[in-house]
Amino acid sequence: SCGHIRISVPIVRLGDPVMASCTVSPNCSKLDREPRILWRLEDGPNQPGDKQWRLPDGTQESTITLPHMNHTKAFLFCLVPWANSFQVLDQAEIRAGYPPASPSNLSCLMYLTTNSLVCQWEPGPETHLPTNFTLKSFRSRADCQYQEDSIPDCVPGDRQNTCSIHRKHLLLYQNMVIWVQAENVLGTSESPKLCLDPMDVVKLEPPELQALDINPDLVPRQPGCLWLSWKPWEPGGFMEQECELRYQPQLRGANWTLVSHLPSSKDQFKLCGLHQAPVYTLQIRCIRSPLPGLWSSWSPGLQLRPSL
Amino acid sequence: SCGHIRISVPIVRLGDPVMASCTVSPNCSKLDREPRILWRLEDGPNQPGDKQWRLPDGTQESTITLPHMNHTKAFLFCLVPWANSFQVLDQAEIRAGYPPASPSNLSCLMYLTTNSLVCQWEPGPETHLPTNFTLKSFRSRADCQYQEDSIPDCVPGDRQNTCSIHRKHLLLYQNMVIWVQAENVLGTSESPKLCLDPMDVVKLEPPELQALDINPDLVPRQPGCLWLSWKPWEPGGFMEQECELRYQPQLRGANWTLVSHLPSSKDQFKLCGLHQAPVYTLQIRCIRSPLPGLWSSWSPGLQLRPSL
Amino acid sequence: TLPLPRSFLLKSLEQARKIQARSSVLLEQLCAVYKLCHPEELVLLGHSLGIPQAPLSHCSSQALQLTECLSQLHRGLFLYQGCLQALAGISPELAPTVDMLQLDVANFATTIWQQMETLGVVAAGQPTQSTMPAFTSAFQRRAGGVLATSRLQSFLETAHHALNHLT
Repeated sequence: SCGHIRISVPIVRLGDPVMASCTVSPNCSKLDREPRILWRLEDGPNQPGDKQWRLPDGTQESTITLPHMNHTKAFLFCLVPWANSFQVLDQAEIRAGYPPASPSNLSCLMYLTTNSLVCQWEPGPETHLPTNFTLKSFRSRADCQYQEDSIPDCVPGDRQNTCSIHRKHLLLYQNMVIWVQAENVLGTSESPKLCLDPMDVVKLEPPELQALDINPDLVPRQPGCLWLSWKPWEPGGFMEQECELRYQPQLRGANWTLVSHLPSSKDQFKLCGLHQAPVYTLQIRCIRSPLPGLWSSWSPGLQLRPSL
Repeated sequence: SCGHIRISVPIVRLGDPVMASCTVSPNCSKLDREPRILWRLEDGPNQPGDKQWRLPDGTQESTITLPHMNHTKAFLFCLVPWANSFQVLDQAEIRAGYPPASPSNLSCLMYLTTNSLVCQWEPGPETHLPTNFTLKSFRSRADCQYQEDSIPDCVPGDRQNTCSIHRKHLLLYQNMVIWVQAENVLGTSESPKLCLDPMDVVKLEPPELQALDINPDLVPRQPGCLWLSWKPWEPGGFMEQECELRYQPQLRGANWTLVSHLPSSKDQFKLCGLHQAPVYTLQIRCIRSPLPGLWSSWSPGLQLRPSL
Repeated sequence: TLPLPRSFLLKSLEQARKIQARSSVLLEQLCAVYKLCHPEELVLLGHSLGIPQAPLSHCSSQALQLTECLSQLHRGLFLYQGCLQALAGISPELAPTVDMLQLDVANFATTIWQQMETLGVVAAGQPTQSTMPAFTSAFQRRAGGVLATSRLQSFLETAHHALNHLT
């Protein structure tokens, strides 16, 4: 073909210079013998290069330096005048952006229902370049100092900042090291490393709080009392847990009252000392205990009226 | 292993008899020399077989006939008494159902947006057996008498009675033959064959009906008139179409009035003769014409008030 | 007796409960899908298939010998993991439960093994898989699954008891 563009570096940091050369072969039939080579960036003006000269074999070469590449993506054209117009001989794509910053806020949760460890992170500022994130991890021992078995890289879906490690790669009840690597043409970065046992970051769901209908014949009615029962969330039933209950009268500005250190399963729980408020809202949440764990969310509010 | 069940036919028509035999090898260590062989269907009672006898090599064999197999799926157990319990030696699964009836109501639509021919059918009565439906087709000529190129079978998703033939298998503007085959262990059946050109069954969408604001300075106001415009549905724009408009005053018991043989594109359309109803509802639909086609659905109702 | 860290005991108890919970699910599924609801009717078959009954004699509260108990616990878990591995391909409906159960048993075995290493009571390397039961029919695989899982249940019941005793 008649013309050919060569670019020093097709992908640069935003604002860096870009050097390009365009060569026009002598045997490019329809052209003048020594055509004046012109350049155009995107839909900018046609402009001459910095220098143009003739190579021994008759080839014409022009070079140009774009001092600051401010487009994240732009096409550079090499043209020559022809008849009363300009003819494009070649086109090259230039991209500009930033190397990836270190991903931050890496956190992971173990889901007992899907049996997978799901981690998420913040990717950091836009790089304007195709950037691959990979969740890396390996099995370790107590203090995460040594790598035991490796775990296959977890590659997130397109433009997703979360990845799910399948159960078969996890060694539960042992520590593992997890981090995120970000990589593009301009560089690589890594997040800080986490050292965790998947079972210490189980996403625990709260129990289901239920009101108990107490048979007045069996149990003497006590004003200002409520009877409750709850059972642990079934998939987490094997984990020893501790729970706390909070209740609040539906009155403007009322505060929550907290009852801590409750068992995760209770067939009958009597809550007294409630004054004759119209209705009380009650919620319960649990945490794995004494082994380490994360608090579950509060259960949906249960509206109950204390016995009169 | 000690015991082995053989079934005459593991899959039968519902209600048909099933014959089975169970053989207990002599060298089944912990058993009495000539154990009494028992049978159990699902969680039914343990019952002796019809006959039991000793083979020359010492093997004990028992046979049983289940006169009418009324379960669509059942497990048959072969047991022997042992210590003071019964021991299961083998288990066989028996299934019962019906051969497939001919699939019916096969119909196809060509979707210009997905470029695929989607056919659907009614599978016929439940067979109670794994039954595979396959959409078969081949390219043909005008009268669909001869098979030209074959087209790969279209296998629907699990328990789905619809299948989508990809554009690359379709020869548009030529006839093809399409039918559904249903097959299970007890038999095979076929739907009646369709002979169609995909382009004759395009799923056409109606135009978008719009009210025109007429500049009273340019066009003298005429009481009881409305100005409309419409353009054909973009993906079907290449097809010559004919449209019809219907309008109805929003009065109880009012009838639709139909305006037929309208073009598929109209910049300005004046509709007059409308009396002073509060509001009129207008809809338009189109059909490929003069080439064969299917009516589009009616466009969403446009509510307009005739000029006063 | 050797000091066993409380976190090891608590984790082991939790792992035992986790496996017991999942074993119950598998037994319920085997009963629902294949009508194999009575392990006691499969004892004879178990003999011929070589389904193991792993001993935990050193873990009984009367005659608790910690080092032997831990190695019996590890060997038993290793044996039952082998049995569960032989169940591979039992059926698409049950495969997920069997896979998860097998992973849980393997992870519990690792927890025990690593604690034995930490205590320096490990004689040779990890035990190699003994001969796994070979199932030659779909029925044997299902029946073997019922028997192995129910024996794993009682094995864990004894283990849970012993570990509770140590906490």
